[in-house]
Amino acid sequence: MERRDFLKISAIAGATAALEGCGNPDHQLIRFVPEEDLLPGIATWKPSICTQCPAGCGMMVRVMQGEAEVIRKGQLGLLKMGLAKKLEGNPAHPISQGKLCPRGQAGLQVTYHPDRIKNPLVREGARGSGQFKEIGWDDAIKQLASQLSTLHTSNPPGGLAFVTGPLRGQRKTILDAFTTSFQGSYAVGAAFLDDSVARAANGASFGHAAPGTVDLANSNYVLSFGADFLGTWNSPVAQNVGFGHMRKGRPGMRGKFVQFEPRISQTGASADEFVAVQPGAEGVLALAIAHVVIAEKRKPLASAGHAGSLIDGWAQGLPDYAPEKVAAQTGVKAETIARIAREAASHDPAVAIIGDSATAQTNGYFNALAVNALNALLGSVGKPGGILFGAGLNAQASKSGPASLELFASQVSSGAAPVKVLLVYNANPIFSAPTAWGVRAALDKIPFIASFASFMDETALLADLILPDSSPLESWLDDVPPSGSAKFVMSVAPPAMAPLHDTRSAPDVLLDVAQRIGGDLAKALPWKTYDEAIQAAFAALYKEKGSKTAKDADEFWSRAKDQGGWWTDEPSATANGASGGRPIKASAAQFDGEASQYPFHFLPFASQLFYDGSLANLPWMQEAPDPLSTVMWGTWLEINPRTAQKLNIQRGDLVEVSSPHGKLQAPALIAPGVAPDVVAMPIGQGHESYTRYASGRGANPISILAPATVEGTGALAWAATRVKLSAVGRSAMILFGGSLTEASPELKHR
Amino acid sequence: MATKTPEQITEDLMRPMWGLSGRYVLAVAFLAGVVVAALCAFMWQVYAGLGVSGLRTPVFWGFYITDFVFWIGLSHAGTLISAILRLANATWRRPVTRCAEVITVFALSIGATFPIIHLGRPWLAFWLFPYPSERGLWPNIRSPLLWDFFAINTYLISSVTFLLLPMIPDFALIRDRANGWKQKVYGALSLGWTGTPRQWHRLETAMHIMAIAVIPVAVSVHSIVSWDFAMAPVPMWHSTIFAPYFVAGAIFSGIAALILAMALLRKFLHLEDYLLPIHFENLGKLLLVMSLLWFYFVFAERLTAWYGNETGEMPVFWTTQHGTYAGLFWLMVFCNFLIPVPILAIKKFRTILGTALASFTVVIGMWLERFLIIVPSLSHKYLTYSWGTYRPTWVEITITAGTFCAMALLYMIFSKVVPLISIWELKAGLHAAPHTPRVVVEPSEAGAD
Amino acid sequence: MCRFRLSNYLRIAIAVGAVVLGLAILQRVLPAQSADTAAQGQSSDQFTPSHRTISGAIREFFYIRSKPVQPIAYTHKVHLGNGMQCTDCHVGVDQGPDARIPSVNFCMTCHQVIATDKPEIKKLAAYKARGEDIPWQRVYGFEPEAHVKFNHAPHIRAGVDCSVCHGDMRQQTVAERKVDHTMGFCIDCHKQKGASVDCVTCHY
Amino acid sequence: MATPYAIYGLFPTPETAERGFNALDRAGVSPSRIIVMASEPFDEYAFSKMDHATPMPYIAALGGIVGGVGGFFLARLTQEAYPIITGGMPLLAAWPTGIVTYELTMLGAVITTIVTLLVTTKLPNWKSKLYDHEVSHGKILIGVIEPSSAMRAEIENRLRGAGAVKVKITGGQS
Amino acid sequence: MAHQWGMVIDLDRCTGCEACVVACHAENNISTVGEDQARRSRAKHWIRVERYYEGEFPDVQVKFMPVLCQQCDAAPCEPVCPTFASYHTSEGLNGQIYNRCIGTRYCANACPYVVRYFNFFNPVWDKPLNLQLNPDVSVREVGVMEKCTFCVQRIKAGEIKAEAEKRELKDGEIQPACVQSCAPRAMVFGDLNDPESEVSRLANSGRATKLLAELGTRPKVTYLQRDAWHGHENA
Repeated sequence: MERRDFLKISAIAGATAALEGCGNPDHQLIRFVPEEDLLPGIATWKPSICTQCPAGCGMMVRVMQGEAEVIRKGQLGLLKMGLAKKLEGNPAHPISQGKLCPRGQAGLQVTYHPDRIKNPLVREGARGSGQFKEIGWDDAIKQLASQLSTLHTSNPPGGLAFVTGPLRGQRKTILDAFTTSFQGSYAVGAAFLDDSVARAANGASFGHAAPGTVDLANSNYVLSFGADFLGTWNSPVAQNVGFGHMRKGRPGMRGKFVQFEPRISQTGASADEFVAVQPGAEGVLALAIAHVVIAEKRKPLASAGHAGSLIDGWAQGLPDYAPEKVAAQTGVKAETIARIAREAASHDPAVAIIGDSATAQTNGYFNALAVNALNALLGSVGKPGGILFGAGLNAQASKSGPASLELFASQVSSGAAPVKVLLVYNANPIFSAPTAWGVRAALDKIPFIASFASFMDETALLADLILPDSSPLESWLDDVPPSGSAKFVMSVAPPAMAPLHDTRSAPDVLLDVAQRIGGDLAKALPWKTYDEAIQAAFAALYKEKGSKTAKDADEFWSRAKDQGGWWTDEPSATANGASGGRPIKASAAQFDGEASQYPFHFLPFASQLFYDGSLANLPWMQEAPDPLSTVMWGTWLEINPRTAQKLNIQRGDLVEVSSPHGKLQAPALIAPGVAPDVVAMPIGQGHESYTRYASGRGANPISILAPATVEGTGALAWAATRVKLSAVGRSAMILFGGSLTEASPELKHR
Repeated sequence: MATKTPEQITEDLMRPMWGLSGRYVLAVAFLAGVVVAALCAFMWQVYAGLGVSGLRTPVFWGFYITDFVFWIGLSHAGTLISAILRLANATWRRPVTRCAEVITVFALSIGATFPIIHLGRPWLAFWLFPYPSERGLWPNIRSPLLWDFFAINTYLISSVTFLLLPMIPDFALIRDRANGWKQKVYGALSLGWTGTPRQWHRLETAMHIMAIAVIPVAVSVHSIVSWDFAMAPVPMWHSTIFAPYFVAGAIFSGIAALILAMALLRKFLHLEDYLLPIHFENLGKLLLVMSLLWFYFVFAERLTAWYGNETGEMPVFWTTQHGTYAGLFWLMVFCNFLIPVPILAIKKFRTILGTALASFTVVIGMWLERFLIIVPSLSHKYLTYSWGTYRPTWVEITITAGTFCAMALLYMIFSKVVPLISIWELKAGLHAAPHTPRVVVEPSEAGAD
Repeated sequence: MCRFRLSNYLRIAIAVGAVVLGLAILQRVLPAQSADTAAQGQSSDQFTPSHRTISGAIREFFYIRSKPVQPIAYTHKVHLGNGMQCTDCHVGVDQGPDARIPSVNFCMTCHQVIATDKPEIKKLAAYKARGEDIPWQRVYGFEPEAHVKFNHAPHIRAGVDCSVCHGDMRQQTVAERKVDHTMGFCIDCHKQKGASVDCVTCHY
Repeated sequence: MATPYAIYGLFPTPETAERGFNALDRAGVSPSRIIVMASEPFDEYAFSKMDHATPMPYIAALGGIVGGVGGFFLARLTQEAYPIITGGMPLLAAWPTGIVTYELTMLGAVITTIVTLLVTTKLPNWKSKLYDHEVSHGKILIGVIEPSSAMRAEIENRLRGAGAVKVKITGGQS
Repeated sequence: MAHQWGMVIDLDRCTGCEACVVACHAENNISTVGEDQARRSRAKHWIRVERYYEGEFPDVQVKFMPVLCQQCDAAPCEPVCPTFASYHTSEGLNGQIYNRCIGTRYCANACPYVVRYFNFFNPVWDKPLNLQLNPDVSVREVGVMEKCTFCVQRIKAGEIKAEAEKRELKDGEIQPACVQSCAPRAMVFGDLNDPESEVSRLANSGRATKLLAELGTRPKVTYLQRDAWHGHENA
């Protein structure tokens, strides 16, 4: 008899028992005394912060009483407790403005996920064997503490490494305290989609090493170079709200939106004009537009100021970037460039955005500077309808940025970095780094790895100790979002509900560890629990900024807790403050792989539903059809119809994609929106291990990427890989939410 | 040219009722097996959920409704045909009527189960029945399904009585020949029929009235079945031609089924002396007419659809012409028109074998027609985004097969209970009027099949 | 309104089939399960108004509901007799859909001192001591299959007395199902009071 | 001495039966007391023409009307007795009412027909005083119910004379 | 005067982000059916974002169109239901009364928008995912039809609240889950009987169209066509 049959039968047996038991306490689970006395059936709304992506949207959580099966003191029983039922945007919050994106909506399923790590685990079998043993929190923390304290004494001194996703607020403070207290320790950022290029470029052009906030709502003309700002880039919810307002929020005024990219993205789909551009030529295109604006004297050359001066030949009016000259290189007709330039220059305020693949080229830094210069020329920097840099955020931003994961990996492998203890916190470097970086090998060399993972992902599998983090809804949260609103925002949220499982919030654990280690680390982190740390931060904020309403720090704090944070009423934009830096020449994008041997640009893109893959474990995300491909529960490779015809590839055929650094297989999707010489693939699937919903599903495009970096920054140039295709000869059914790509005639007019 | 005496007739026609051949038992066992399998499949469906069938969004109706329409259509064999022949007083009808009416009753009872089989929650089917309840609820008279409920009930009751009334005298005959429990049972069934002139006279009058009543009922039933579809704004469904189209199709398949049944009976019950080539010949002609009529309807429907060129309808039209469902469509045309017409039109081929063959293809073709009316339309509704497909599962296939076997099974069992040719009508035919042809054995034709 | 419940007779007829069917399945069909339902796996017992047993289905079909057995012989008569109000314990009944059924803590606020020697109260104290809540059993409440979304508050605002639906609790010791909450019971009252009898008023 | 319930002869063919029937007729036996039984309707012979015309068709029509009216009211009940709220949508349209009415009309007609048939032919009647299995073996039964003792012999002779293969006397009770 | 609930979807604002789809799942206890069942096209999305490509690269255009139950005034799904499980509520919604549904699926066939979804199996939530279920919305069992309800539970809650506070409902006070989540504010919900409401205003604006209007179903969902950019002269 098969297992599932057995399951089914036993289920029925169990149910019969339950049925006999119904109405009779003797046959039921015991009930624990509820910790809180909620009114049944009545919802209460609690503020929280969305952590599904780094945008830092404020949320309201709908909490209602429910009966949960929980384990308390090793006994299974029922507990009446407040349960999060629904997430909505926090209407008062400057970034989300009462809205949420699909990823945010699905945040609930992180908390209630059946495959969450429910209590601390210590490795039993060989590393990666996935054999773990449950241990108590106290032992777990003791283990970590002892491992860390040996670092001080050990000889030669071994380092501590902290691999994390983007951290802000007090979490960053805690991280910094740890990394500074151990010499030779690393803080490594492992986020695949990071904004380091934008930060660097904005720092150089405008003196604000921050992503900046695009004021779409008041803009009249939006030029977007590859930025998927309505999908996954930067602060999508805020940008969607702004976009809606830009389109139809202002009576009689509808802004135009032009998207430049090699593959029509979800954002490109909403553009008034989609302009296909050669990968890597975005910067040149931007300067060509600038050339026209300058040449036709629509804007004074000088208005670009410092940002312009960074571009070689700006003073001469960019002679090398005449549309006719760059038409071939960019793949955009000269007259199109000229027309767009005129439109942009004559529809103030106009703004240019650059992101995603445009900054993920080897020349991404140049592209960013070029677009910055164009922005400056159009006079949209620090102006309504342009790009804004909030004050006070730089403090957060300018702190030492994390070392690149590639550098870290190579140094560890080579032994240059004697790291003894590795802490992994909301990051999955194995999945989010190209295989070519050899992260796995590096991790193998590290004697002790502790992970705060909530799910058994590829990296957690390698851990020696797992201290499961509580879900965001179960923990104290704080955030200082650097973008999404020009107001100064500092968010805070108490736990919306009690932990379902025997988990603890990672910062609490770290503080506990710090106390146990003592020394200057304990001095640097004088707080028992994380909420104390946050409160301290708000006390400081109160000192710095004061408040119109709150009369003292405590009231300030309690108000912040109730409304989900504190923010200024007015945008606190600041002017440019940049200087120095040498003019930079245009550099053509370099692509890894011989064009003759690898004929196609390989364009991975962030999935609207899985973001960088960290959300692939949520059933809602898996079953929601992808906006463009309508694919559910799987992955795909987008190929231009004509290309597919040439290669004789049908929709659904399994195709092998090989780069000089690896190969993967994915079913072909004949997509009208991708350039003939480009193949695109969504990031997110292809997890070896990531809960029952994501494991072994599809392929991970990151794995075959070339280890190319963006010149001038350490960031991964993830759009700089070339690949070749070959049909495997098998068909792998893709699961589509929608049937046809073409509308039936009677819908055409819409 | 030897005439059969009334005694011989009675003996011949009752012979099949006595004794069981091994072959018969084997056949019954097999059929019963399949029926039981179908029953289990249905139970499984009720237990696990309708999901075990192949139905899906947007094709919410598939095999089950196809079978429903098909069987209801088949049921037009009997009552309608025999009623018409009675009223027309076509004397050659006498050996045919009962076989036909039996088909009607069984096909109808089988068809009527499908609306219940295909329900998501079949145990609540009784909610269609208008009964007073404290809930203050009443079925929705505006729903075609409710019209079905009334129409099929009426049709079933009329058909059953239409079959039973003329059996009473034959029950009496059996009663007087049987003994033991059989005698008691048939005695009861015969209601103590004695055969006084009064009884004979009243019986014949009653049959006449029934014949008049049952024809419009039969017509209405299949019109209403067609309205199940025509009432919904689905491409190619929402059409006024549907009612006559369905009725014609129903009679078409009905005659085919009748011919098929007669051919089999003739073979296995050795009724060569009673079911004569002339019967097949005449019914064959009828079938020919219906085949042409059917084609006329299909042509009219397709032509108007194509000429109308409505954006909503064309995808459905084309998918049946040279799309996913084209194969089935042309197979249907082949089965319903291209094969039967030549066979039936050429006298030389209009033999028992020929007509039986044509009927066989027609039965298949008509099933396909029902399928092609339902599925292509549902899978190609207006919004191209939500177009779909349909593939049946073993559950639907088993249940469908089960109903065909159930038909055969019931027929076989029935042949052991009642003479499948009305004895008294046949005997009456011997002397009724001078122009009545004597029932004779024609050696030349005897082994024609 | 006709009170004649033909529905039940029809139900009996249908049920016979259901029983046979159910047993047959439990015997044979179950092991030979198709992938479709295997994919469904084991459904969660909370909130899923499905019947995972044949008997469960049949019980629901005939409105058979097992009588609740209360862990403690709580007597409404005495408490109400001592001048307590329904809302003292059943908090929230006038604010939202449900009435709270008090937790052991709530009971103990009084019974720390009151009648501590009584055996039932000892039971109560024992629960408290074990750190367990009292597993009160539902007396009323609709089957999930009924899809009734009942909300107490509007009814109380409309001045419907508790006893209309719950019987006179002053006369009851351990709560019993005194009133049969059939749909007829509900809509009769709704009609008298001129409240909406639109289906979606209660079913959604 | 006991008086028999009936005397009857069994005739092999309709022709002989015809003769027997006429013989009895000539003997002055009132037709109401003559009884005939056959295993098939001999419509063309005099002995089976002793049934007056029946109003069955009109009764059936009447039944149809009753059924129709019933159907109409059944359909209408929806509005009268069960005014379910449908947000201003009509509960009932004329045409569907017509369908239900029509179907029930036909049903009414059919059922009345059957009922009339059974009633007027006194069926079911499982223990009729007079019957002979020979009938269903093709014989035709012609007889006289409760013949006066005087005529008994005469009847017997006439039946034999007409060609009855057998003459029987049944149910003697005093 | 009773409310007539309606919705307006501005296709010029919609960015196809799918937030409405997930929000609907979260609010209305819509079960995920899993890959196997989804392959059999039994996934349930009370609202879906239809996507249509037009043209060839590089001149491609993509159009998004969220499609949910159009809550027609002349709904084909209503008259065909033999048990009144699908019927017109007094506030103009196409009600779906699950407990009255016997699963003929006739309504789903009649619906030209294919927005009705059938429970082919009992819904399953791998524990403890079931703890997220919204107690204000019933969970539909096997064999019944389900579809977008305009979040009737929110409408009821709003009405009960207003009644308790003895006041009229305010325009925009009630928001279905999809509307509330929609970041570009492409969706607007409100009372069509109130001429002042935003939804009435937009529903009568120039770009208003109805989906498959030619079928005469009189939907209460209005689509505002995607607009073109008109720059000013000197461009």
